[in-house]
Amino acid sequence: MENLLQLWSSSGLSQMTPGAAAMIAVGFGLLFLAVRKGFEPLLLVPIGFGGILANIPGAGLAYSAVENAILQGDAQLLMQLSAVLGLDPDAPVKALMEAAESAPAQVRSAAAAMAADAGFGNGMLYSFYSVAIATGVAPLLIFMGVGAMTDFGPLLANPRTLFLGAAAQFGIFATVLGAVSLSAFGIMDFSLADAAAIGIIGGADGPTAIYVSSVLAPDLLGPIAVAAYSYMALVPMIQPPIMRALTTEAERKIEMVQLRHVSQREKIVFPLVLLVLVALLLPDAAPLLGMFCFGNLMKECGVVDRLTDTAQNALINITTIFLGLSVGSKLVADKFLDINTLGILALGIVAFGIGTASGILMAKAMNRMGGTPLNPLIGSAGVSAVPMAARVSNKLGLEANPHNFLLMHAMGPNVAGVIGSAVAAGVMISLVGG
Amino acid sequence: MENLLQLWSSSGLSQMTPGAAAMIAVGFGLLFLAVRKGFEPLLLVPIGFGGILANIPGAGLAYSAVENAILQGDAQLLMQLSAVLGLDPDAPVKALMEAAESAPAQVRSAAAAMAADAGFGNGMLYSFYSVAIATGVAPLLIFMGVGAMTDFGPLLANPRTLFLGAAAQFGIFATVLGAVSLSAFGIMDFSLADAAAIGIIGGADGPTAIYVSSVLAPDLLGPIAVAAYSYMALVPMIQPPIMRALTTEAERKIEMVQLRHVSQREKIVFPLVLLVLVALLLPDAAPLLGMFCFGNLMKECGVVDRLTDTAQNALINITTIFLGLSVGSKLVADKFLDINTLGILALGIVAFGIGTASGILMAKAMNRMGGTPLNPLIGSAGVSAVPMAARVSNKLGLEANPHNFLLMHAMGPNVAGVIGSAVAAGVMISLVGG
Amino acid sequence: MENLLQLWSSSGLSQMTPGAAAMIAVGFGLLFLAVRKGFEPLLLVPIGFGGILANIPGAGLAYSAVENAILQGDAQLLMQLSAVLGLDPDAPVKALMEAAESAPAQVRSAAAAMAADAGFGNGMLYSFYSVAIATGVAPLLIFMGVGAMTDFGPLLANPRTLFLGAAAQFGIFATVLGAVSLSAFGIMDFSLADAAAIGIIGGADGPTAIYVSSVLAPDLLGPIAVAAYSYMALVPMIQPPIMRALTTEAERKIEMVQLRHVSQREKIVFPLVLLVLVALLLPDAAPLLGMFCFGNLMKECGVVDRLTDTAQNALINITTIFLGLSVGSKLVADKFLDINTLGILALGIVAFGIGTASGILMAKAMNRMGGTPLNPLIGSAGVSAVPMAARVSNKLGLEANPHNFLLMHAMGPNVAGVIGSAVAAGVMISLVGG
Amino acid sequence: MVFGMGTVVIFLALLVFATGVMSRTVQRLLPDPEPEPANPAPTPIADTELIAVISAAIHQHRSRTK
Amino acid sequence: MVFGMGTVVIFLALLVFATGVMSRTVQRLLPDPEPEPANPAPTPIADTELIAVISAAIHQHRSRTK
Amino acid sequence: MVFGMGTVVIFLALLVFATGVMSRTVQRLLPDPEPEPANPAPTPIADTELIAVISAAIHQHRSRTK
Ligand code: NA
Ligand code: NA
Ligand code: NA
Repeated sequence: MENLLQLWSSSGLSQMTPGAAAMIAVGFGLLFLAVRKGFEPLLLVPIGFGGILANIPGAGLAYSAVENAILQGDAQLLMQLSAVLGLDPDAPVKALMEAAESAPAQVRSAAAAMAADAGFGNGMLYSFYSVAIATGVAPLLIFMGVGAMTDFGPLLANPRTLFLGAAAQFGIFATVLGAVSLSAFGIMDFSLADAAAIGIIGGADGPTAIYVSSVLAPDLLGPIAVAAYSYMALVPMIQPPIMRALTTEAERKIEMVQLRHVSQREKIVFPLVLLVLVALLLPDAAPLLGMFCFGNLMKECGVVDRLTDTAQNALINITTIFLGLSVGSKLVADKFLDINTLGILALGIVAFGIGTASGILMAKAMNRMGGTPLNPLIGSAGVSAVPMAARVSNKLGLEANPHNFLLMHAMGPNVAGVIGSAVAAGVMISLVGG
Repeated sequence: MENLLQLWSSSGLSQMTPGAAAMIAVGFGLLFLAVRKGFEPLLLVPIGFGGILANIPGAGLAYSAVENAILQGDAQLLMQLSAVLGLDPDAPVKALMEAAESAPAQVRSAAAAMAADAGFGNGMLYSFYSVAIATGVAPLLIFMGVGAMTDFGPLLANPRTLFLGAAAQFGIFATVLGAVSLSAFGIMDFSLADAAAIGIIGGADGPTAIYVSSVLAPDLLGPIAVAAYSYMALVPMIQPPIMRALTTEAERKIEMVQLRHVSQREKIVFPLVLLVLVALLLPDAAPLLGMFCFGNLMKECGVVDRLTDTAQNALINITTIFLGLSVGSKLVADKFLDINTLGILALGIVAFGIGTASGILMAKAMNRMGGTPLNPLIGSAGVSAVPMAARVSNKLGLEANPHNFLLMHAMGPNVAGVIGSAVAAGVMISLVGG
Repeated sequence: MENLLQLWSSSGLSQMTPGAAAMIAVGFGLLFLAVRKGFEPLLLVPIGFGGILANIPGAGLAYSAVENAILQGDAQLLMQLSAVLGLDPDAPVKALMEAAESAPAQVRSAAAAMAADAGFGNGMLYSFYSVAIATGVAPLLIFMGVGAMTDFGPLLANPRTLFLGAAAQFGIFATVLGAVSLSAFGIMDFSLADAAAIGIIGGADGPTAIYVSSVLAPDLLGPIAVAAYSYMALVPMIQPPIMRALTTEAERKIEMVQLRHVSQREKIVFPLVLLVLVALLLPDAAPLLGMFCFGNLMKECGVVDRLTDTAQNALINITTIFLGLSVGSKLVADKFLDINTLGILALGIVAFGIGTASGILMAKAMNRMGGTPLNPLIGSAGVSAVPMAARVSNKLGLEANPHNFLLMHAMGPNVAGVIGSAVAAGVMISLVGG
Repeated sequence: MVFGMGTVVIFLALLVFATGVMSRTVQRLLPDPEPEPANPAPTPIADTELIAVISAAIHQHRSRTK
Repeated sequence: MVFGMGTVVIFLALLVFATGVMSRTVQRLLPDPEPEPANPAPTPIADTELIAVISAAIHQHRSRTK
Repeated sequence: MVFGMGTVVIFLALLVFATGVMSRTVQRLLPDPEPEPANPAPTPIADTELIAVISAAIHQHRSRTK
C-alpha cells in the first residue's frame, strides 16, 4: 500500500500543474508546426520535444541537482540548503531556486555538494544545456558548420550587397530601443542586456540569437530561440507584404546583370580578410565569426575535405540535436510562462519587419546614388534566414518579371546578413556585457 | 642502475597480481566470444578490450586521480590523504579506496585537489566512465539511436502484443525477489538497490541494464553489463528448450493472420502517445523512454532525415565505443572477482528463463481468453533482445510449419519488450532509488 | 561618446601588441604552408587558424577565466585575486598569470570562482584545450583512428623490420641529451621533462608528441606540435640527402623478395600480442598503444565494421578539428615567442636527421649480420611519418633501380616506427614523469 | 515487487488502450494522403545516359578506392 | 544604439573596401591556374572496363543494401 | 637515456620474437579457412540485371548529388 502511494505520489499526474500542462501543449504545438508545416524542423523538432521533456512533472530533467533537491528534498535538507545559500530557514522555494542560480560560485558549489550527498543529480536536459549552451560551444560549432556550407561567391561578385546585409540589422537596434522603451514605460521589465538579446531575434539567425542570449540573458533563452526559429520559418509569410508595399512594380522588374566569375583563390582569401577585420576591430565577435570563417576556409581551401565533410554533417547534426534539446530545457513553465515572453514574441516580429524594410530601403537608396541598378527585392534577403529569404526575393522577382532570376543575386545580401548579425552580436556583447 | 630499477618497478610484470591476470584472461575470453562466436560484438569487443586495459598493473587506467594517488603515492601523501578523508594515519589502502568513493562530495573534491597537486590524474577509462556512464548520457544516446532504428509498425498492427512484452518482464521482478532472498538467507550480500539492478538483466536490454545499474548499483555495473550482453547473445541457445517445453506441436503450428497496413501518421503519433503516458504516470522512466521516443519520432516524422541518419550512425557508434570501454573500466579485479559476480551471472540467466517462460504462458493465456489466436512462440520475443529473440521465434515456427513466418509478428512483442523493460526500470528507480 | 571610447578601447587595434601581430603572422604562415604547399593540412589548417584566433587582442580566447580576469579586470578585482593567489596586492600581471597556472588546485578553484562571479569565462580555445588535450583524450582518439587505418600486414610478413623502427627512435634519445646539454651550458633553459618532450619530435608522430608534451611540458606544447607536424611534412626534403649520403649506389639497388601472404588471423592476434607486451613491460605506454591496438583490432576482427568506420571517419575528424584548434591555443605570443622555441625547432630537425640516419645504419648493420638482404633505403622509414617516409624510400629506390618497388617493404618499418615512438613515449613518461 | 510487476502491466494495458484509440482516430481523421506511385518502372535508358551513369560509377568507384 | 548600428555599417563598409582590394589583388597577382580540362568527355569504354565498372556497381549496391 | 634507448630496443626485440612465435602458431593451429573464391570472374550479366544495376547506380548517383 505504501508502495502504491509512493508510486502515485511520484507519478506525473499527481504533480501536474497548469503551467506544466500548458508548456507540454506548447511543445506539441512546436512539433506540429515543425512536422506538418515544415517550420525549421531541424531545430523545432528537438526544441519542441525537449520542451515536453522539460515539463514532465517530477522528472526534473531541466533542473540542476540543487534545484531538484529544493523541489523534491525533505524539510531537513531544505533547511540545510537554506543555510548554505544564506537564506532564512523558512525561505520559500522560489527564493531558494533563485539563490541556487544567482549565489556566488563557491556557495553554489557547496550547495551542489550537499545535493549530491543527498542523492540528487543534474537532470538530463540541464546537463545538455551546461555542456552545449552555457559554454557557448554548440552555437559556435553550428556556425562552423554553416561556414563550411556557405558559398561567398555571389557576395564576392558584388560586394556592395554587404550594405544590404548591414542595413537589415537596423531591425536589431530598433528593437533594442523598443524593448528599453517598453521597460521605461513600465510595460515590460527588461534590463539593457535583456533588450540586447531580444533585439538579436531581428538578425534572423538562430545560432547567433542563442549565443548572444546565453551570454547576456540566459533566462530569456527559451522564448528568444523559439521566436528566432519560428519567425525564420515564417519569412515567406512575413516578408512579401512588406516587400510589395515598399517597392513599385517597375522596381520589382529590374533585371540584374549576371554575376562575374569568382576565382577559387578569392574565395580562399575572403574568410581570412574577414577574420583580420574582426580581429582588429571587434574582438567580441571573434568566437562567432572566427568559427564561421574557419568552417568556410576549410571548405574553400580544398585540402581538408574530410574535415569539411564532418563539419557539414556528423558534427553539425550531433550539435543540432543537443542544441535543440538544450533550448527545450529553457521551456520550463516557470521561466517561459511570463508576460515577458509575449513581449519577446511581439518585439521579435517587429524586428523582422523593420529589418526587412531597412534592407529594401537601403537597396533603393543605393540605386539613387548610382552604379549598376539593384533590384530592391534582394534587400529583404539581408536579414539572413539563409536561404529562405533569398528564395522569397526570387519568387517575388519572378512574379513581376518571368525572366528575372534573383536567387543568386539575393544570396549576396543573404550571407552578408549572417555576417552583419554576427557583427551586431559582437557590438552588443561589447557594449552591454563588457 | 637506478633507472633500470625504476623501469622494472614501474613495469607490469613486477606489479602483476593473480586477480589482474585472471581479469585479463576474462577480457580475452570476452574478445574470443565476440570475435569468433559473434556474441554481441559491437559491445563485447569494446567491453573486453576495456577490461584488459583496466587491469594493466601500474597503469591505473580505471582509477580516479585520488585512487591512483592512494595506490602509487608515497607514505607522506598517504598520510595527508588519510587526514583529508577522515581516517587514521595508518589506515589500510582498502579503507582509503573505499573512503575515496563514499566520502561526502566536498571531502572528495579536497582529496582530488590534493592528488592533482601531487601530480596524479584520472585514468583514461575512469574519465570515459565519468562522462559516458556516471552522467547517464551514453545509455540514453544509445536508446535514442535504437529508437531511430525501431519500426513500431508490427506493434501498432497488433497492439495486444504489448501484453507479451509486459509479461516477459516478470523475469525482472522474480529475479529481484530471488536476489533479496539470497541475501536474506545470507548466501549473497545484495542490498535492495543491488537486487533491483540485477533483476533488470532479465529485461534483455543492454543500455537499460547499464542505465539502471549506474543509478542504483554502480559497483555491480561491470558484471551486470557483461551478463546482460552475454545472455542477449545466448538467446538462440537459452530460449528454444524453454519454448519447446511450454508449447505443444499444435500451438507451434498456429499460423497468424497477416498484419494490417499501418499508416505513416500512426507511426508519427505513437511515440508521442507513449511519451504522454510516461509523463503522466512514470516520470522516472522519462529519460530512457523520452530519448527512445525522440529517436523514433525523428525517424518517422520524415522531416529531419539528416539528424536521424546521425543518430543511427555516427552518434550511436561513437557512444557505443565509449560505453563499451567505460563498462570495461568496471572489470577491475577487486570489483569483479567477487562471489557476488557469480550470483549475478546465475540470477541473470534465471531472469532470462523466467521472462521467456512468462511471455509464452501469457500468449497461451490470451489465446484462452479468445480473440484472433496468437502463436505462443512469439511470446518469448517479449524479453526484447531485438531482433535476436524475434528470429528465434521465427526459426522455431518454421521448424513446426514451413509456411509459418513469425518474424514480423514476433517484432511486435520484441519492441514491446524494450518498452516494458524501460517501464520496469522506471518503476525500480522510483521504488528503490527515490 | 563614451560608447565610442568603450568600443575603441575594446577593439583589437587599440590592444594590439607586436607579439600578437607576429604570432598572427605565424598563423598565416602555417595556413600558407598547409594550403599552398600541402604541409600536413589536416592538422596545420586548424593549428594555424587556432593560432590566429588565440592572438586576437582583447578576445582572450586562449585564456582561462582567471587569466581573462587578470588581463581585463579592474584594480579592485586584481587586488582580490592577488590575495586569493597569495601574492602582494601590487603583484605584477606576469606574476599573477604564473600563479594562476601553478597555484595549488584548491587555490586555483577559489580564483576561478572569483573570476566567474566577476563575469569572466573561459575562452573558447582554452575550453577546447581543457577537454581535448589536458585530459589526453584527443591524441588517444587519434591513435585509435590511426590504429583502425593501419595495416600490419607488411610488418608481420617481415617482423625484423621492427628493429629499423627501433633504431630510428635513437633520434629521440640523442635529442634529449642535446637539450639537456644545451641547458647545462646555459644556452637554453630546459628541464629534463622539457627535454624529454622535445625529443619526441624525433619520433615523427604528431599525436604522440602532443600526448607526451601535454603530460611532461604543457608550456612547450605549441612549438613542439608545430615542429612535429612541420617536419613530418618536410620529410621528402629532409630525408633524401641523408639517405643518399649514407648508402652506396649498389645498396640502393638491392631488390627485396616479395612479402609472404599474411593471414587474417595473424592480423587479428597481432594487436593483442602487442597489448600483452605493453601490459607486462611498459604500463606508461598503455594509453597510447592500448588505443592504437584497440583501433587495429576493431579493423581486423571484421565483426564491428560500423565502429571501425566511425573510428576512421567521423570520430577522428571531429577529434582532429578540436585537437588542431586546441594546439593553436598554445600559440599565444607570450608562450611561443621565446628563445626556447628556436631551440625546439633546431633540436627537432636534428632529431629527425639522427632518426633517419640511425634507421639506415641499422639496416646496413643487419645486412652484415646476414639473413635476406634489406635495402637500407627502407631504414629511414622507421621514423614513422606514415606514409610519407615509406614513399620517400620507394622513390629513391626507383631512382636507383626502376624495377625496385620498396613501398610495401618500407611500410613495415614505417608502422614499426609508430610503435617505437609510442614505446619511447612510455619510457620517457615512466623515467621523467613518474 | 508485486506492485512493480502490476505497474508494468497496468502501464502497458493503458498503452494498448491508448494506442487503439490513437490508431482509430488517426485512421478516421488523418488518413495518409494517396501514396505517390513510388518509383516508376525503370524505362529504357538512352545511350548517352548510360555513358553518364557509367562514368559516374567509375568516378565514384575511384574516389572510394583511392 | 546609434553607435551600435554605426559600428555595424562601418565594419561592413570596411569589409566592402577590403574585399574589393583583395579581389583585385588576387586577380592580378594570383590568378587561378588554367582550369584543368575538367572531366574529359567520356570516351567509349572497352568491354572489359565496362564489366569491371558494372561489377563494382553491383558490389557497391549489395554492400549498401545488405 | 641509454637505458631509455635500450628499453625501446629490448621491447621491440621481444615484439619481434613474440610476433614470430605468434605467426608460426597461428599458421599451424589456426590456418585461415579456405579462402572463398573471392569475387568470381564476372560472368556475362543478363540484360535485366544490367538494367537493375544501372538504375541502382542512377539512383545512388542522384541521391548523392541532390
Ligand atoms: Na542577420
Ligand atoms: Na525487455
Ligand atoms: Na616514430
